[in-house]
Formats: sequence, structure tokens, C-alpha cells
Amino acid sequence: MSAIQSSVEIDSLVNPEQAVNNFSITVGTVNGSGSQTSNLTLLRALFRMGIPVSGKNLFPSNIQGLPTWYTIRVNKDGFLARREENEVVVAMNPATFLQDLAGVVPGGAFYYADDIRLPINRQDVYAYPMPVKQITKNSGAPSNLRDYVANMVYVGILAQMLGIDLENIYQALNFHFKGKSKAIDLNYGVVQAAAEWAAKNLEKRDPYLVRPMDLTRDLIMADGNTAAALGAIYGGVQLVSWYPITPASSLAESLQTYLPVLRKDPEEEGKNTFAIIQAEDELAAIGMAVGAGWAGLRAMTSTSGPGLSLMTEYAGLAYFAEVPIVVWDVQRVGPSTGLPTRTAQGDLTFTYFMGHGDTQQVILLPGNANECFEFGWKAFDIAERLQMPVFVLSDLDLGMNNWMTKPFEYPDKPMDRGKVLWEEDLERLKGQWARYQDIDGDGIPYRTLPGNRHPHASYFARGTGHTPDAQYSEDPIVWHENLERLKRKYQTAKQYVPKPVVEEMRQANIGIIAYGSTEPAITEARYQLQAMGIPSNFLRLRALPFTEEVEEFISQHERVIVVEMNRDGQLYQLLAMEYPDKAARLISAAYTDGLPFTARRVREMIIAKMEQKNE
Amino acid sequence: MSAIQSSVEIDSLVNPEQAVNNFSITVGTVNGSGSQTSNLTLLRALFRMGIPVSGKNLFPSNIQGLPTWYTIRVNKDGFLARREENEVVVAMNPATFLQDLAGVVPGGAFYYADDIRLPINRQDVYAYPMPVKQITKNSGAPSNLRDYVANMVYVGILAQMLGIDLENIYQALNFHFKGKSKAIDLNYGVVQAAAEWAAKNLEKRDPYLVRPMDLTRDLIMADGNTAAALGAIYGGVQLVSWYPITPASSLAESLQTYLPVLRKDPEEEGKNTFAIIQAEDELAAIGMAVGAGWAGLRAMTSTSGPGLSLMTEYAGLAYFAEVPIVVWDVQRVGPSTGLPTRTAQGDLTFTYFMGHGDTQQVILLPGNANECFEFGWKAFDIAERLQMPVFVLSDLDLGMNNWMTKPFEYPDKPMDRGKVLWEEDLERLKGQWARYQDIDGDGIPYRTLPGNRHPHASYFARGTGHTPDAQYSEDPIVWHENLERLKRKYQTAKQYVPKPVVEEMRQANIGIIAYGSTEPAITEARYQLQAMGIPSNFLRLRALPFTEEVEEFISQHERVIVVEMNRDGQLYQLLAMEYPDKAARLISAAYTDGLPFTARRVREMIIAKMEQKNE
Amino acid sequence: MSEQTTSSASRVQVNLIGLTKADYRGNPSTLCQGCGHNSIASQIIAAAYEMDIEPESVVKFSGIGCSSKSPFYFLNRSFGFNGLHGRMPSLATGALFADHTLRGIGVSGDGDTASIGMGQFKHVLRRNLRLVYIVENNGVYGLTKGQFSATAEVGLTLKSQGTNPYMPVDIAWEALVGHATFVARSFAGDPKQVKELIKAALSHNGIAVLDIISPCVTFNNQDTAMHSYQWGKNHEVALHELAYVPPAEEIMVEYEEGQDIEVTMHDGSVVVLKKLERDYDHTNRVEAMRVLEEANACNCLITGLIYIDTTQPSLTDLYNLPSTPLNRLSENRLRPPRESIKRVNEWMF
Amino acid sequence: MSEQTTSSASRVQVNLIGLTKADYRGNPSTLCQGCGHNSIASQIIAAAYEMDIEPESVVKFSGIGCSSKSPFYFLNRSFGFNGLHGRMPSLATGALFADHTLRGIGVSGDGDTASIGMGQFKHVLRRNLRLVYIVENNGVYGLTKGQFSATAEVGLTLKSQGTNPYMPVDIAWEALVGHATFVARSFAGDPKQVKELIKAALSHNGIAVLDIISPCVTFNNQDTAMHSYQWGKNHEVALHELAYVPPAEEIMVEYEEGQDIEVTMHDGSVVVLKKLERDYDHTNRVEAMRVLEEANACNCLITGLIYIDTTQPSLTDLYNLPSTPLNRLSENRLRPPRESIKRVNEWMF
Ligand SMILES: Cc1ncc(C[n+]2csc(CCOP(=O)(O)OP(=O)(O)O)c2C)c(N)n1
Ligand SMILES: Cc1ncc(C[n+]2csc(CCOP(=O)(O)OP(=O)(O)O)c2C)c(N)n1
Ligand code: SF4
Ligand code: SF4
Ligand SMILES: [Mg+2]
Ligand SMILES: [Mg+2]
Repeated sequence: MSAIQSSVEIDSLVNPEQAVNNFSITVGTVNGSGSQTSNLTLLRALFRMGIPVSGKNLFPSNIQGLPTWYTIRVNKDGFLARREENEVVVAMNPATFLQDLAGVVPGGAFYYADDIRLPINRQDVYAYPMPVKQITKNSGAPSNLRDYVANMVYVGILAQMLGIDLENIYQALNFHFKGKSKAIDLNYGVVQAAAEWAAKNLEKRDPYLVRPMDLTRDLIMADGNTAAALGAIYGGVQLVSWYPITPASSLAESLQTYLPVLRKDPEEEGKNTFAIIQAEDELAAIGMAVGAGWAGLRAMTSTSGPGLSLMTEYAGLAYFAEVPIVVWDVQRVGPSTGLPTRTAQGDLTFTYFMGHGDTQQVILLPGNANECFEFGWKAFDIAERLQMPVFVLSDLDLGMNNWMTKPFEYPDKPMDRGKVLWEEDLERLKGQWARYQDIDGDGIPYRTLPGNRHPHASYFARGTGHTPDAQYSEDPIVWHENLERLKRKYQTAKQYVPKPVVEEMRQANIGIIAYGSTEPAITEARYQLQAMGIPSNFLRLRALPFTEEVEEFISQHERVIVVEMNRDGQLYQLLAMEYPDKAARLISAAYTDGLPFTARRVREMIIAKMEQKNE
Repeated sequence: MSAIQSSVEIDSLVNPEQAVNNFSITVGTVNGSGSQTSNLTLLRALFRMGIPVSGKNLFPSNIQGLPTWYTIRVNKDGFLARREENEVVVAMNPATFLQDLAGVVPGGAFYYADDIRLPINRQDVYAYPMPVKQITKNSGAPSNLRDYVANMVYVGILAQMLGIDLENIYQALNFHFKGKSKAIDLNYGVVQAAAEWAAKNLEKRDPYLVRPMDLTRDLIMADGNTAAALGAIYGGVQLVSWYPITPASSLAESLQTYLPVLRKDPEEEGKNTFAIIQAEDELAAIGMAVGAGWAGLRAMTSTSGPGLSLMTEYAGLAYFAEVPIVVWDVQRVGPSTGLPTRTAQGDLTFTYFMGHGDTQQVILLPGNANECFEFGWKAFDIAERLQMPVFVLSDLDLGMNNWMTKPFEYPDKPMDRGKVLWEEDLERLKGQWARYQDIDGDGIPYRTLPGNRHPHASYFARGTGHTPDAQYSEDPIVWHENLERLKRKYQTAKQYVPKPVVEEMRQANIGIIAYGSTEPAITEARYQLQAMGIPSNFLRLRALPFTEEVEEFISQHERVIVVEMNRDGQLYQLLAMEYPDKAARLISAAYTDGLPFTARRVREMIIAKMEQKNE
Repeated sequence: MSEQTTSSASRVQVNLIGLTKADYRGNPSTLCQGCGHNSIASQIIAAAYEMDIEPESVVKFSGIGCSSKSPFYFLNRSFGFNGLHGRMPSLATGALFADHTLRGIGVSGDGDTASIGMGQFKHVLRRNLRLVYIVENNGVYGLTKGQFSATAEVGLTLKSQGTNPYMPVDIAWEALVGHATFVARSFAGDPKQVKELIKAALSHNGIAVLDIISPCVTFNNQDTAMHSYQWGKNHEVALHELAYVPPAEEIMVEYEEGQDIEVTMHDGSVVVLKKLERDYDHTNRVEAMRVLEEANACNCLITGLIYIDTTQPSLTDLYNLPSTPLNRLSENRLRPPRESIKRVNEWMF
Repeated sequence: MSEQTTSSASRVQVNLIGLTKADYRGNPSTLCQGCGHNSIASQIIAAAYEMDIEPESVVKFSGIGCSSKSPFYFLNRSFGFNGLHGRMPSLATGALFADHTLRGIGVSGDGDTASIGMGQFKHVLRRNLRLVYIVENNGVYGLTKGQFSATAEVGLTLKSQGTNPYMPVDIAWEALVGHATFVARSFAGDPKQVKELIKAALSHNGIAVLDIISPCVTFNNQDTAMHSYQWGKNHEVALHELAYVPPAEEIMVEYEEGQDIEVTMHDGSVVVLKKLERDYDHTNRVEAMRVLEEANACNCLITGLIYIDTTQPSLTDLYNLPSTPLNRLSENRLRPPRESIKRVNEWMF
């Protein structure tokens, strides 16, 4: 597993002060052994100590038995991207013991279950055995439950050895088990036993420690899929049709969990103002969403690559018949089935051109859990305003890992239901209206919804050519004008999609454009580059179509490096296409291997690209 | 129907000499009334007279009853693109009588069935009534068959009035009815009766005439779908899986017609060396092709927009699992169901990016019926050589209309079955081989085929990450390297795909890039522009990936206008993306309304674009 | 019958809700003359008119095909969506959640349902969506000019297509096995039965599958073809004579004790099944299958209400929806109150 | 039994073609311990070994899912293609045309076949492709962590999923109605029956559907769940005892006149159905359906060879292919002779 390759980086020398609140912990366990609770407990405890922290799960496409890793990064400066180095490694899995050992930085700490009978073949790390079985037993955990709690042993030992105070562990467990004292006590018992054992039997020799800080008080910890689901709920989602797929499933499952809790109908006690349908596949999932969106519901579906490919035909219909729906694509590594449990940003160009014929799709690009929530509700306003499908491209890293983020904010404006005509409107208009007429010059027509009882309300929707009043037509001019109106509408979209976020540095003369979950790696890399005398400005794109800020940013820099997690430089391609006159300024820095970017990866790509350009 | 709008063009003044072998005939009939035989008979008779001619069918998405038009262009200079002007109009359909009448150029000829009781409200055309029923009756056609042959009346009358000698009509009928004298005589009888009637009763007043020439002797007349099917047969196609869709159906149906005739097994008398399967939908059609291509058959499927969208997921698998298949996309107007019986070039960007994740698909772009044949067989060599899907983008105009073209040439090289290892090869290699290893540095690995009985032959194919020896892998480096190899392979593709065709004019300083069925309109437009003092060079693209000639051509011109039949300028987009440093030279001239381009449309677009750029 | 005939001939006939038959018409058909689909469209118009259904309370759905065009030829005052080939069921499923008071009519073809649409067809049955699902079954793809569809009989030979090598899909049978709660087969050449079945279907609270043999006069109407008018005429065997009796109307059809069966529908209407020669239990799935298998054996065209189960909840019944249609809910019912966001943030840790 | 046991224990056992059981193994399974899919994989290995099948003469296909992973865990010396979710049948259809001498084994799941794969499943049946089509049926989507599949019983409640509201798809039943020529149901907890059925299926010239209840021990193995080991053990009712007798071997299983049924397969092998309590006609579709309906009623798990028709041609039989596999034809058999091009050009006018 090169995920935790050993390699010393200049900036990770073991100087004791450096070693406080500034290291990574990686735990190697067996998939399905329930280590997730232990890892989250550690993560939460550190978060409660006020220390910036992030946790990333590196798991196989498997249910039980294969190796899996969890990495926690503790960083006082708030840099939370993935790192390749591991200062503290916990080895619970015999199958990866040697590899895990090899992954410890020189001078690092290596904790291992002492029933793994393998040689410690390194002198340059501090090795700590953990009598897991014995401690679990001594903790008094009933024998039938010991397997489930064994992983709490490393929680207790790390707490003792790193300086995490147990009260925070307790609170983390209390939260995790929703206050159920039986479960809490059982697990906490093991933690305590382990901590005590460590205090008695282990001598701290490595320098890695945590100390309380006050940097997380106004923050929350959330994964993007949960955030997206909650955002959708505040966006008034009414119909969710989905088909299971990693890494998107937990988005729909969160809707299943939270909708009943948060959406109590104030008027009809105990009724559901929403419906969730698990469809038979993605063709049906998007079909149901299109039907519902057409009929006036806030409809969404969520999927990943393979499912997205299957949604192509309906995506084209929704674009052309002007049906608002929201599609969340939690990206995983493609092409094809690819790496279902790894992250990427590879669906951008495909989604933009999704559907045969001329299509331009609206795409939102959340960069953190908070934006997953925000775009979760905004996507509906945009879709209904534009009468278009809106695709939100998240990814596995953002969607399934826990991110420190600003608290979710209640929507700052009322819902925008777009241009809908009801009975009274048609009364006013004396029934005079035409479904596809561009009254307002913004390319967006008016629509009526099934159930509208006005005798002139109805129209016949279709994927074939139609006149402004929705009659079937093969007339060349009618076709041409309708398609040009759709293009106008796409221009209008620029007014409604989120603008990019720009961060500047003094004397910067290079620009960086990126999007989505790579922000932490890029931010850290920019800091490192600045230290190396290369300040940069950063535009984080949040939507397509591109808004004017993007062109401005490009104009302001002779060199703009487009950084993304795919092979072909997909955003770079779309920018070159959109701004041919400025295309020569653009430089593509793209890479994909399934792992979230590290600051080092970004830094080295940027330096390499600049040298290339200089040659 | 603005398809035959009336409007006089500078270069179509009615000067008698101008009017010989230089006009368009449009026949308006009712869909399903069997006028196709009459129209083809006229077309073939003119072709036999040695006069350059083209025929285009403008039909509705309907089986029976709606208006349909057929336009024959006669042009001594060999310009055969669609024109908007009609010098000779035949009105058989009361529903479009007035519109058809309005569509005649001033000074033109208007033939109409005299049982249509509508006023001739124009003085500036020559109107000729045709007593259709009476002539059919007098011809002696049995009453139960008269409806079927009534349309032969206008064939006879036009023959008489335009100067088509009846012998050619007879030969055309003889060909059409495969020598079946009963049918021939029946139809020819009507033609003769009509010609005689016209000779007696109609006085020729309009100037439009044909005179024999000798410009078609070495040419054939074919539609692109038939040509593609024949080409595929000479390419050794073995498995055809398809699902009906306009305008692609006739491609598979031609395979059904010609395969049994042309593919007699020389070794096993009377056996079929091929299989044609009508699948339940396009997902299955491409799935069968992928299965067959994987197992070593020359496999193809044919479809149009909606079906193409449904093939997305399998296209991604074929790209990633490296399975050779050929997919013909006979383009119609999209997005969505769009205009099923109209033509467009709208699937280019979608196909290039087809499939989630990073994909680059190989695309062939035939420009005439002869190339449909040629690419029909070449596509298999390219697909098997590259172990990739190859998409051939034709369109409705090219696929379903009759084109004058060079005769089909027998393949000039033996089949290239690509890098396949059989038992004896593995013996030689002592079983040492790895499915995805890049031995030759061209990105193309070796493969074995099911049925290979060598104990080391087998491997497990999949859409998930795999090592060079086809084992499942989630390793980041393995993934990255495999994807980079695929990218290398796409570079290699440049050696195998057809190069563009370049036509130059003296002193040209503008370049034109286009592809596919628009060539005749562009050639004619370039001639007109030259006459206006604007010479141009023309690159007709024939494949993606772009070969070096494309970059050279762009470099050689300050302004390169990319002309295409879609809304968004899709080839322009791909060129800008591929050549960012030269993107500023590119100008997009794109338009789509479902009708084939006219020279006027192309000329006016180019002039307009050049003025824009000059501003 | 709900028509109010009046002495004065001058007054146009209107139904109980005051609409004329014209109010139920659609655009003029562009299908071939004599196409079975046209006669089905007119029976839909007649049924809706006679049932006094408010056109605005109906939504039409279809896939792609000649059959799927026909919703454009009836009930112009109803909303309609002509969707994608084979994907009508998902479209209808989503749309019918928007206003559970609407009645859905889906029109599909044998290609649209049994070829490309098999998956969505089978799955909408499992969900018992309240939809009248009409399959206009002609054994071919009409709109693409007569290729075999999945319901074409094995061995059927067509001039331009050769001979069909594959076993046919039996739509009624598939519906039965797929847990459809209303399964009927009929014949476009038997308009009266078609009309009564449509009425019954419109009164059913769940999926009502009507497999209607609807000849394609242009591509598959040779007398020997199982989807032709002639074959249907010669081989139709009706399970029973059907009469639909609207709610709150007494049963007029004369009626033999113990002989006839009354099926009481969700809306209180009654479907009377007048017994013909055979005894038949329309509530027994296995019986229904036996009858269909027999029909194959004796190759005859069994028509009528093959199976019905009025006891199952329909899809929207399962979702405990408010009485107000979902697509009319105001913001305050869709967006949780401001206070709640604080709690949500506390969960995020 | 084809094994050659020898006195000297030192010699490893080989079958008639000289292969050891190891020659039929696959990669080590990465499925959960106790997963039903693993026991099915071992029965496939055992069956192929005991039948003396050359591994290179088998091709494996699957879709996506835990079940679909399992072809990687048996017959490593056979080619295999792990394709797309729900699309295995089309992949197998195309591939098996390449060499008609190969036997296809397709492994799918209930989600892969009955949810997303319903369409391709039904259509491969109509074509009677010579394929052993194994559905490892556990009522859930294992690989995506336990959501309900289309075969989950209505009302099934799972902690993380709530209660399943939709009617289940009965795969054996669907196969019957879809004209499958070999339909069996079995239970991963009954390995002997599974093995004999796989042998029979491998000898069938056409599509052989094996609907095997294969418990997901991680997500759907509560004793009350119809796809659990416990439920299967308590409710299994075998239609008969099965014994597969290879071609040219005399029938050893002791055997009661008139009581047992012999089914002679395409390759000359015989499947003996030893009668248990009930009489059962395995050649009668309606009978088969009745039995399945009864099984639902009495809710028991009917297992065995439910239906077989050995008289139908398989898909490739219909295509009049040469004896040489298509994928071994030389250029001179694929490209028409040079002369022919002239004639072709004459046609073009
Ligand atoms: C995805 C897709 N594939 C193919 C087509 C072409 N197509 C249009 S209608 C049709 C078949 C219609 O047959 P059926 O449903 O039986 O309707 P019918 O015309 O016979 O009434 C097909 C294949 C399409 N529109 N979309
Ligand atoms: C198009 C597509 N949609 C969704 C998925 C995600 N997915 C993988 S396996 C699976 C379900 C597998 O269930 P089943 O076929 O029953 O197999 P099991 O794991 O239960 O053995 C799904 C939905 C996918 N791989 N492709
Ligand atoms: S082609 Fe057949 S199905 Fe289509 S309209 Fe004509 S008769 Fe009807
Ligand atoms: S999750 Fe279920 S189906 Fe998948 S391997 Fe584990 S037990 Fe088997
Ligand atoms: Mg049909
Ligand atoms: Mg399953």
C-alpha cells in the first residue's frame, strides 16, 4: 500500500516543538472489524481539545476481511490535507504489519497488537507493543462482546501516550452512542483500562504530543454527503429517487434518516411532505426525478460515475424539455467501475456535455462540507429558476470523510420556485400563455404544473421539436430559435450560480484555478510555495457556466495553473474552450491515482509545470 | 415549410443557357404514397444521362399521411449540395399546394395534379396541370393498382418536358424492379402514357431542360448506410447487434440484405460466418458487441443519438477494458428525441468524452458514400489494432440520401487483427505474457481470446483497476500508470486513423475546417467566395485524435473558420482544447436547423464571421 | 350512462359535469388510417366523457412509438408528457407523486414496454402505481417501419424482416407474475370491451395493465399474423361480457343470480362480469395463468378482465402523504423552521 | 463419479482428463466468511472437476456485486469477464457467438438480475442462450451494504433500511414465464443439491436458470428473513432428490420402477429425479407455476429442478454457424473475394 509510503520530507524533521499538534496518525485494521468507532472517537476527542484535525478513511471495495486504513491529521496551523508521512502508526492487522511499520517516519511511533508475531525490523522508530486481548479481558468486557471493543484499546493507549485527556474521549463516546450508557461504559471501560496499562507499562520516547488549543470552538465536523442531505432538506426536497452506489449511497441514506426528523408538517400533523423511492436502477431514478420535477416537485437523485453514465438519455431530455431536477454526483475513480472506494474529479467534461446533440449542463462544485449544505438547498432554487437539471459534483473524499467546517447557515433567502403559473395567474392572463415563449428575454419561459385545473393550463411536454406554444414542429426555423433560446438561458444561468472564491497573496504573479475537495492541499501548497518565494493567487471555481470573475482572473495572470484530480485536465479543457483568446495562458496540472491530493503533490506539480513553461 | 422557401439568388437568373442542366426539382407528395420509386427513377434516369445529380428526401417523422418532399438537383458543374431555390416544382399534395407554389422561383415551372382545386395565385411561374387519375386510367393499369403507380405520371410528364429520354427511365425502372417485367411494364406504361399526353397537351414555356453529358460514367450512386454496411462486410464483420432507430436502421438492414449474398463460406458450404442480432435495446446492443469484440469477433452496432446516449456506460467499459468494437452513429437532430428525420452533426463532443471519468474516444468522420464504405472496413482494423471502441459519425443526409460517388474500392491491405496471441504464440512465449503490459511502448498490450486452450491463455477482464497481469488492484501507482498507458495508446491512434484531406486555392489566406456531409456545400461556397475574391484553403477532417496535419493547417492560416452543423461549434471546441496556443486563430461558424447546409448558408456564415473578426 | 339527452335537438349533449365530447378530444391523429391505436384513442375519449371525468384531473404519459404518440390525440385539456423510449413508467411514477388526486393514463407500445421497457414495466407493477397502463400491442415497431418487437410470435415472417427466431413476451402473463393488481387483455377490434375495460381501469386504485392487441395495418396485418384484425376477429374468446356501472348508479344490465360477478371498485363503481360459456375466477392468479397457457395451446385470443385484486394499497397510499397535493405545499411546509438549524449543527460532530 | 482413487495415497487424485481439483480453483475469496456465495463457488469447482470439464472450455461472466465477484474465485484457467451491473446477459450473448463450443457460466445477484438487470435477464431467456445463469439470491445489495433488492420480501425490516414496501420479484417464476428451458431453485445451505443442479445445467443446451438462495451473513441473515440460512433450513422442501449421471455411465443410484424420472440431456448425460412425497411433472409450465404459488402460500422454499424442456434449439443453433469457431476464421472466410466488388458497384445505382 503505497498510500503510506515511507519517505522523509524536509519539513517534517523531528524537532520536539514541531512535534506538538503537528503530525499524522494512521491506524491499520481489518475491514469490517468495526474500527470506525475507535477512529471517530479519537478524531472527535482531538476536535474537542480545540486542535484542527481531519480524518480520512482509506478503505477497499470489500465488505469484510481486507486491509483498511484510517489517517488522522493533527495540525496546529489548520492544514488538514492528506499527507504521505505518518508519525504515529497503529498496526492491528497482521496482513499489513510490515508495510505499516515501513510507513512510519524515522523517529516516529509504532504501536502494534502484541499477538502479531512479526519481527520489528527497524531501529529508527519507537515501537510500542499493545496487549490488546489481555487489556480487553481485564477491562471486564463480557467475552461475547470483546471482539467489538478490542479496537478501543488503541484509543486508550494513544490517549495516554499523546496526551488526550480521557474526558474528551468520554464525551466523544457519549455522542457516538447517543448517550446510551451501556455502550458508553463498555467502550470507555476498555479505554480506561488501556490508558492505565499504558501509564504503567509504556515509557514515552517519541516526541509526538497534543496540547489543547482553542481553534475549533465555532466549527462543526461533518461529511459532505450528510451535509448535502441536510442542505437538500432545508431546500425543501420533496422527491428523492435513488439507486445505491458507493460513494453516493450515504447521501440518500442521510435523507432517509433526517427527513422524518426535520420535516414535520406544521399543517397536517404526522404527514410526510416528501417521498423517497429506491428505484430499480439509475435510468429509473432520474426518470422519476424528471417526472416529479416536471410536475412541480423539488426532485433529486444522487449517484456516482456508472450511474451517471446511465442517466445520460434522461439528462438530455431534462435539458431540452426544460425540467428542473438536481443530480448529485459523488465522484469516484473512473472510467468504468474503476476504483469504487477512491476519490477523483473525473466527471467534469462528461457532465458538461452530457447527452447527445448540443447540451450545456449547469454544474455546481462544492469545496467543503459547508458548501455541500449550502448547494444542497441552492441547487433547487437554481434548477427551478432555470428550468434545467443542475448537477452537483462532489467526490468521495468530500462526501464520505469527516471535515472540520463552519456551521451550516439557515438559507438566507426564501425559496425561488421560478416562473410557475397557477389558476389565478392564468385567470389574470385570460388563459393567454405559451409554454416555451421567451417573454422576459432571459431565455426562461413560464410553466404550469399538472393539477392546475384551469382549462388552458395544460400542455404536452416532449423531447421532440416544439413551437413556443408546445405544439409538435419539424420546422427548421422553429427548431433553430428554440435551441438558441436554450443557449440564451445558459447565459442567464451565470446570474444564478455561485461565484468563485478568490484568495490573493502579495506580489503574486501566478494564478491557480481549482475546485472541489482539493482546496486544503492547494492552500497548504500555496503557503509552502510562498515560503519558497512563489506567492500565488487562487481562484476556487464553484460552478459552470463560468462567471465573469473567471475571465478576469485569467486576464490578470500571465500564467494560470489549473489544478485538478483527473488525467486529462478537464477543467483546463473547458477553460481553453471557453476562452480561446486566453487559452495560451493556461497550464494544466492534473493527476489522478485515487488518493486525495497532498500539499506536496500540488507543490511539486506546480513547480514542474512552471519549469516546463520556462524552458 | 421553409425548406423550399422562394427567394431569388443572384446566380440563378433565368437565362436560357443557364437553365440547361442547372436547376432543382422538388416534388411534394403525401408520406407513404410510394412516391419514392418515382423520385429514384427520375434521379437514376438523369444519372444515366451523364448529368451530375443529387437527391434529398425531406420526410416527416410519420409513417403515412403527412407532407413529404423530394428534391433533385441537376448541376452540370457538379455542385450537388442542397439549394433553397426550386426551378421545377411538382405538387401532388393538396395540403402543401399553396406552399409548394410559393416555393417556385420566378420564371420557374409548376406541375400540379389537376384534381387539386386550388387557385394558382402567381403570374410569374409557368403552371402545368397534370390529369393524374385520367392518365393512370388510360395507361391501362388495373384499377386496384392505380394508386401505387399514379406517381409515375409526373415522371412521364417531366421526362417529356425536361427532355429525359424514356430509354433511361426504362432502364431505371428495370433496375429498380430487378428485371421483374410485370412491375416494370406496369409502371413504364404509365410513364409512356404521361409522356405522350404531355407531348400532345402541354406547351413548353419555361426554360429548364436537361441535355446528355458524360460526367457520371465512372461514378456510382449510393446512400451512406448501404455503403457502410457493404464496407463492414468487406471488413469481415462477424457480429452485428442493433436496435432500430431512424436514421440508422437501414444500415443494419442493409447488412441483413447483403451479408448472406456476399459472405459465402468457401470452406463450409452454406454456413454463416456472421450473426445478426436485433437486441432489446441499445444497452444490450452494445453489450453484445463488447462481449463479441472481447472474444475476438469483428463486432459492430449502429444507432443514432438516443441510442448512443444509452450506450455510454458500456462505451466507458470498452475504452477501459480495451475491447475493440465499431459503433456507427448516424446522427440526427438532438438534443433528446429532437427531430428524428432531420440531419445534424451534434454528437461530436459528447462522443469524444463518452463515459464518466477520463475517456478519449476514437472517432471517424466519413464525408461521402465512398468513405462510408472505406471506413466501414477500416474501422475494424483500427479498433482491433488499438483494442478500443471506434465511433463512426455519419448523419442522416449522408446515410439515407443517394449520393453520386466514386466506385467502392476493394480493401487495399489485408485485415489487421491486432496483437492477438494464440496457442502457438503462447507456446513460443512459454506462457509468459501479461494482458495489460506495454511491451512495445505504444500503449497497446497483447490479448488472448476465449477458446484459446493454452493453460496460461486465460485472464479475467474487468472494469475495475488491474495490474499489467490483469489482477485486481486498488494500488494508486498501478491505477495511475494504467491510465497513462491508455493515454499513450490514444497518441498511438494518430498513426492509424485516416488523415485529413486538404484542398488549396491560390493566394488563399483563410482556412476552413469542416467534416462529414457538409463537403458539397462547402466546396460550392468556396467556389462562390473565390469568385468574390476570397480564395480559401479547406481541410476536411476525417478522424479524432487529430493528426499533425491539423496543427500544421491551423499554423498556416491566421484565420481558420470551423464550419459545422451544430449549435455550439463542437469541433471548434475540441480544436481550441487541443491547440490552446493557436486557439485565438479559430473562428466558429456553426448552425443547425435540421436541413443539410446550402452553399449560400456556408458562404454567408463565412462572410459574416470574417466581418466580425475584422471589426 | 351519464348523458343528459333533452327533447330539443338543438342543445349539444353534455355529460354530468357539463362537458361535451369535444372537450375530451385531442389533436387530429397523424397515425395511419385504420391503425388500431386510433380506435383505442377514441375509446379513451368516450370512456372519460361517459365517466364525467374532469379532463384536468388526468395526466397522460407515454414513451416513444406510434402508440406513444397517441396521447396527443385524446384529452387535450389534460397535461401530458411524451417521454423516452421504454421509460414511461419512471416518468409517471415521479409525476404522480406531485398530486395524488390525479389519475394517470400511460400509453405504450409492445416495443416500448416489452423490448426496451421490460425493466421499468416490471418494476412499476411491483410498486402498484395508480396508473392505467395501456400497451397498444401490434407485434412490431411501427414507427421505425416494422421490425419485430418482443411480442412478435416466434416464426412470424415479414417481407422486409425475415422470420422472427425468438420466443414472444406475453404482456398479460408478465403482468400477472409481476404482481399487477389489474390485468386485462383486449382487442382494438372489440371497441365496446376496450371502452368498458378502460372505465374499470380508471376506477382501479393501483396499476391496471391493459394488453390491447392493436393491429399495425401498415406492417403487420396479414390475416395469419397474431396481431392482425383478421386473426383477432377469428380467434377472440371473451372470458365474460363486461359492464361498468358508475358509483351511485343502480345496476341496469340485466343480471342472472349467481351467474354474474360484481366487482366493486375503489371509487364505489361496479364492474359486472356477465358469465359466458366458461366458469372463471378472476381473483386467482394460477387460474389466470392456466387460462393464458390454454390460450397459447388452442391459439386463441383470450380477452377480458383476467385478474383483479382490489385489496392492495397503491404506491402513494404507502407514503402517508398530506391531503394537499405535494406540488401545492407552501414554503413553510417544505423548509424546516429557523430554530432547527442550531440542533442540526449540534449533531455535526 | 469420475475420480480415479488409487491404493497409493501418495498420488494426488485426478479426474478423467488428468486434472486435480486445484486446477479448478480460483483466487482466494475476499467475500465475508460464511457468505452463501462462497459455498456456491466451491460447488461449481466440484461439479466441473467431477464432470471432467476442461477449464479452458468454460467462459465466466458476471455483473457487479459480491456475487458477481465470485467468478474470480473459481476456475482460474477459464476466461472471465466481470462486466457491468445488470448487463451480464448481453456480454455473454456476444461472447458465446465467438466460439460455440464453449460453455458459459454467468453469475449474478438478485440486484444484478432482478433490479437493474430485469430487462437483459428476461431477454436472454427468450433467446435460449446456452448459459448456466446462476442468481445468488440474498434479497439485498451486499456490496453496497445491505439495501433491499427487488427479491426482498415485502415487509422485510432491516435495521439500517426500514421496511421494504414493494412486492418481491420471484426469479424462478420470472424465468418460467420468460420461456426459460431450464429453471431450478436451490439453497446454498444444500450444497449437494446445488452441485447436482450445476452439473445438470452444464449439460443443458440452452439457458439454465438457477435461482439459488445464498444468504448474506452480514446484512440479511436474521432467522426470520426468507433469505437467511435458518429460514432456508427450516422451510426447504425439495421437489425430488437429484442425481446427475454422466454420459456413457450406467445409472448407479438405486432406482424404483415408475417412481423416478430420468431426464436425458443434450450431451447424453442423465438427470435422475428421485421422487419424494409429492408427484411432480417437471415438463409442465402451469404445474410449475402452481407449485411456486403454493410455495408462496405455505411459505416454504421449494427447491429442485422445477422445469426443463430439452427440445428447444439454443441461440447459436439458430444461426447455422460453421464448425470452426467464428473467432478462428481466417481472412479468406471473412472478406468476400476481390471479384465480388465489381458486382457490388453495379448494384449501386
Ligand atoms: C433509445 C431509443 N431507441 C430507439 C428509438 C427508435 N424508436 C422509436 S419508436 C421505436 C419502437 C416503437 O415500437 P412500439 O413501442 O411497439 O410502438 P409502435 O410504433 O409499434 O406503436 C423505436 C425503436 C428511440 N426513439 N429511442
Ligand atoms: C450502474 C451501477 N449502479 C450501481 C452500482 C453499485 N452497485 C454495486 S453492486 C450493487 C448491488 C449488488 O447487489 P446484488 O446483485 O444482489 O449482489 P450481492 O452483492 O448482493 O451479492 C450495486 C447497486 C454499480 N456498480 N453500477
Ligand atoms: S405504422 Fe403501424 S402502428 Fe404506426 S401508425 Fe401506421 S399502422 Fe399504426
Ligand atoms: S456482504 Fe453479504 S453478500 Fe457480500 S460478501 Fe458479505 S455476506 Fe456475502
Ligand atoms: Mg408496436
Ligand atoms: Mg444480493
